[in-house]
Amino acid sequence: MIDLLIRFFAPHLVPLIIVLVVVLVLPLLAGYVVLLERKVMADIQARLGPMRVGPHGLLQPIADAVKLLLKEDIIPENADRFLFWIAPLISVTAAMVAFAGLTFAPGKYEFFGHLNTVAVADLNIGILFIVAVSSMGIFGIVLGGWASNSHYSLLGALRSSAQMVSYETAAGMALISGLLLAGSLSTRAIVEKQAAEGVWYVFFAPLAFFIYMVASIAETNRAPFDLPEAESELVAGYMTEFSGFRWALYFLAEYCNMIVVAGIATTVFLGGWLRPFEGTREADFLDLAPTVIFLGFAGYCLWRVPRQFEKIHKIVLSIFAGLCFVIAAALALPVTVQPAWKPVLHGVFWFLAKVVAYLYAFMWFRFTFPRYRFDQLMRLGWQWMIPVSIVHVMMLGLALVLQRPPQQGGLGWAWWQGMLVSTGGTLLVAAWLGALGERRTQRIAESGV
Amino acid sequence: MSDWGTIGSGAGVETTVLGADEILINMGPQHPSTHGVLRVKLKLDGEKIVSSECIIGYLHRGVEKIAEYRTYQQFAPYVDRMDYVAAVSNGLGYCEAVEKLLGAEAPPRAKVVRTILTELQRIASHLLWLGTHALDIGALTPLFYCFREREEILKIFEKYCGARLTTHAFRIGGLQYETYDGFEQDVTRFCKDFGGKVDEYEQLLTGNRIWLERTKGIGVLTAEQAIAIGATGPVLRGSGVKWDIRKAMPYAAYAQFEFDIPVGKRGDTFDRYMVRMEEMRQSRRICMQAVEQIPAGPILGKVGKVLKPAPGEVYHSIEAPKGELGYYVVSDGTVQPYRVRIRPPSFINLQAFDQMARGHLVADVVAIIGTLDIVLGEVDR
Amino acid sequence: MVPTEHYLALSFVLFTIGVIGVLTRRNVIIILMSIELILNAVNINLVAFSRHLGDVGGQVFAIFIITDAAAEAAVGLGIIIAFFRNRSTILADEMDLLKW
Amino acid sequence: MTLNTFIFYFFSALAVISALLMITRRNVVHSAIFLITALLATAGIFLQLRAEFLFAVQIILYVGGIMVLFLFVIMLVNLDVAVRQAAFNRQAWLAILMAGAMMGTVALAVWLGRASVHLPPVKAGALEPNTELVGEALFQNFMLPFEIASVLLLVAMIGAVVMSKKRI
Repeated sequence: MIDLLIRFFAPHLVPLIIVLVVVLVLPLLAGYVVLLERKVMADIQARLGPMRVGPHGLLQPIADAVKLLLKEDIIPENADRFLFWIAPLISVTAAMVAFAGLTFAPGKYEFFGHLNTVAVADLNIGILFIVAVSSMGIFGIVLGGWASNSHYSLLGALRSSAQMVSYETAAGMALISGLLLAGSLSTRAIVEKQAAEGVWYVFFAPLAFFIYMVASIAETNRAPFDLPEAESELVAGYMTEFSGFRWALYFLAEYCNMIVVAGIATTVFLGGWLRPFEGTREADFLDLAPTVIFLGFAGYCLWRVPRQFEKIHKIVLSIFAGLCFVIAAALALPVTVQPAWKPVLHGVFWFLAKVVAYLYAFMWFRFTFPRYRFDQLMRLGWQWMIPVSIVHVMMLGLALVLQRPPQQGGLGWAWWQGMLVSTGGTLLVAAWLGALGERRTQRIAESGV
Repeated sequence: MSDWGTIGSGAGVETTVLGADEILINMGPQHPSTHGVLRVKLKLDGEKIVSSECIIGYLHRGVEKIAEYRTYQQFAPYVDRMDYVAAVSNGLGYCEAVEKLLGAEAPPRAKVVRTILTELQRIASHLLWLGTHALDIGALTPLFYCFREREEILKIFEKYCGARLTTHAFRIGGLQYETYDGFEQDVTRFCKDFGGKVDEYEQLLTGNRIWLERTKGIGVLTAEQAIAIGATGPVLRGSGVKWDIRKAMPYAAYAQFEFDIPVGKRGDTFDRYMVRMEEMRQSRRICMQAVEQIPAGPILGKVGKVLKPAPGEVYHSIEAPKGELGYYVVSDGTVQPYRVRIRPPSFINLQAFDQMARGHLVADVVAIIGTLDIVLGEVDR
Repeated sequence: MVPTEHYLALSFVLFTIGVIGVLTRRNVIIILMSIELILNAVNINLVAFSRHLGDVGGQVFAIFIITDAAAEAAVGLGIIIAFFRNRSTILADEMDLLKW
Repeated sequence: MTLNTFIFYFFSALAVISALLMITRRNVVHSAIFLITALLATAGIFLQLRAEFLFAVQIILYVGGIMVLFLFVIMLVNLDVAVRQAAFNRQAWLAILMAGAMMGTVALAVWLGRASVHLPPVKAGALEPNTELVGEALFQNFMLPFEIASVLLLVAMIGAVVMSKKRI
């Protein structure tokens, strides 16, 4: 019986393990992204941020998780129980399943007689799958707002889903520009193409990256576009009636969505697991960068240990320092001994580094920009973002044709000349659209609203 | 001149039956962004505001009635509780009004110190306005920067008169306490780096496209409307009327210092924002000049313990951070005033709310309440 | 390899459920949803035969059916909203006036 | 009984059950949810049939687009009264009978004529690089229908917008 089971599951064992890793690490990662966000917010606002739970607030995510588990879980009176229970689940599953398409490190590895990549599944419709599944997240929000049986949550839910639907188009178009360059949908192939090209696609199509960043901020309901829960009378939008663990699920879904969106941007534009200047040999000292960074962390933690007040903080901080040392050693090992493991460890490190950098930009926008009004937000989405991203796809097509070698009907231009043409053309159209919008608001202001 | 009659009447919600799909929603009195207990009844057509009505009175404490049963000195602390954000200027207005009634005069040293403290209070009030106004519109960071500077000012107040918010810093006839040694150094140190700080706030907000879109063209109040309603202070100056009591009828020691009056053009939220930011810089300028010219001499005029002004009345107004704060004091010869009528600038500026909010969306109500810079303690008294 | 007949049986069952849904329900939105179900059943058929014959035409045509379903749903819902605004009812058997 | 066939029977059972639940629920939102599960089940079956591109299009377009539209309209047309009213119209039983009869004749016809149909044997793995093949077909030999479909969508958009505007 057992060997039947093993034979039955053999080809799928490694993906199952990676799924386990992703599903367990994700809430932890999301928790620490929340801590990072609160610390960065505090730093920008000239204050300290959470310092009480654990040294420098390092145990804050665990404290939050426990609190949310123990909090009372109120279900509003005559709310729709079935929907109330399933809405957060839809949101979280959509966010987590979207991780299946992302590839974290290069190469295939042979386990249990089957070749597996360092990803949950090596889909050849990678990006399309991720976009499709994360568009399911809208149902979690719409049904959550509907089930909590309050007029304002419904209004908040309708608004945030309308926002997500309209910015998904702009994000999709921006991704198409990236995929035009790569010529394939599978995340592994895209990054391998960038490795072959030697240049990340963010330099090929910087405008597409910019549009995608703005659209992804709007799609995850964050920063200047986090209008639904910030409206004065919508209080917390669709999340108002949820409390305790249900609310934690929505919160987890939002942060997983952020990490997924950052993952897509890293894969398509920032060269996934590629180390900066992957090709050039002179830049090999960058291989040491991961170990140096983690050694820096560990050193800083050790330096802070004597300054902690409570004994427990000293212990926790030294554990963290030990952890950083272990990771630093793990990352240093391949550089010296060069086993087959090097690409995986370094690949995952660079992938996560870029994801964290992308999330840092998210947080930075959140604390420096005021909020858009809902109609401005929709007008920006429909009258500026979507047309500009479509024009960019066309311009990029033109640039790619120009870059073709002369015998295939192109002019044999270099990639940066193509980039200039596509970016310049799109900026022209964007400026023209902006001026049109400006004149329109002028006319409205004069004529009196 | 547009028809004056209609301007005032728009305030109430028409009693006509609600239109087919108009809905009436209630904002407040407990509301995160109504700066206190203000209730706004909004009649909406979908998202657009058809008309609005501000219901006030939740914080009414009957200050003016209490005044009739208190002596002139005893009533001074009540005045701080009205506009609790700018307590020092309330006190200045009341003390100067009673001094005018008595015919007494504060000594020059007291006048200059009063000017410095009032200007510092103006900066503190504008900082609190900027922090909460930006927070309502969504910018999280300015609040913490503003409160960091405001903390410095409150420390100076605490060192001088022991209290941070309701200071009761002045007495009728002059000052109660001599300035603590190191007062000049503290004020100069604050003024020195405050200029850079205001530029820091502007860097965060003024050039920001989203801030411009949320404030330009929102809550427009033309000059005629502002004058018709009797709006004063930054709300009036934002609409382009150059009227400031400190220049028009100088009191305390304002005549000795030069400073200019910022004026807006279109009278929208952005212009009032620029006017208040510029006012902070001008106040800093006044403080810098005043700190050097503090004359020596007594701090309390010859007013005597028991104040029994001759029967008569006086109206004296000063330029509080929110606008013209006036005191109409009537005395019947006894130790207690017969009547103390207070002209609250926030209450009168709030009348402009309905006109400003019409036609805008619900999200703009928050910005409009912010730009009027109302404090409910002063509105309800 | 699942034989193609099973897919036909499945789409046949779904098609029947869709038709019953259209005929029996009073709420127009449910009727529209049942039509979506019928179109979906047809899609299964198309894709099953496309795999069977190894010709990608079936899948392409399925995409055209999906776009058509989207267009039909958009217009159908537009009609429902317009109707609901005037008569404030969305029950099929209450729509019995040719001209109001 | 490989994993492949198990997936097929699981998804088809899911599709049939949720379709049945969809037409019998009183609450419109619940039936919308069950339609979504039915559509997802069919998407699973497309995946089992190696039609990945169609799987993604089905989820993005059908479930992510059309069903969101349905939920929006259901919430705008927020009729609590509908839940208490009778869900089935008067001629419900007659309709089921007629539908059953019609379906019976079709099934009979297929059953009787099954011998005459000569389906060529199934060519295994003929459509491997699915997305590329669909893309080529869509833009090469199905060029005209593709353009007509886009015109159709444009017309539908304009129609929907005009119809749901308050004041035209």
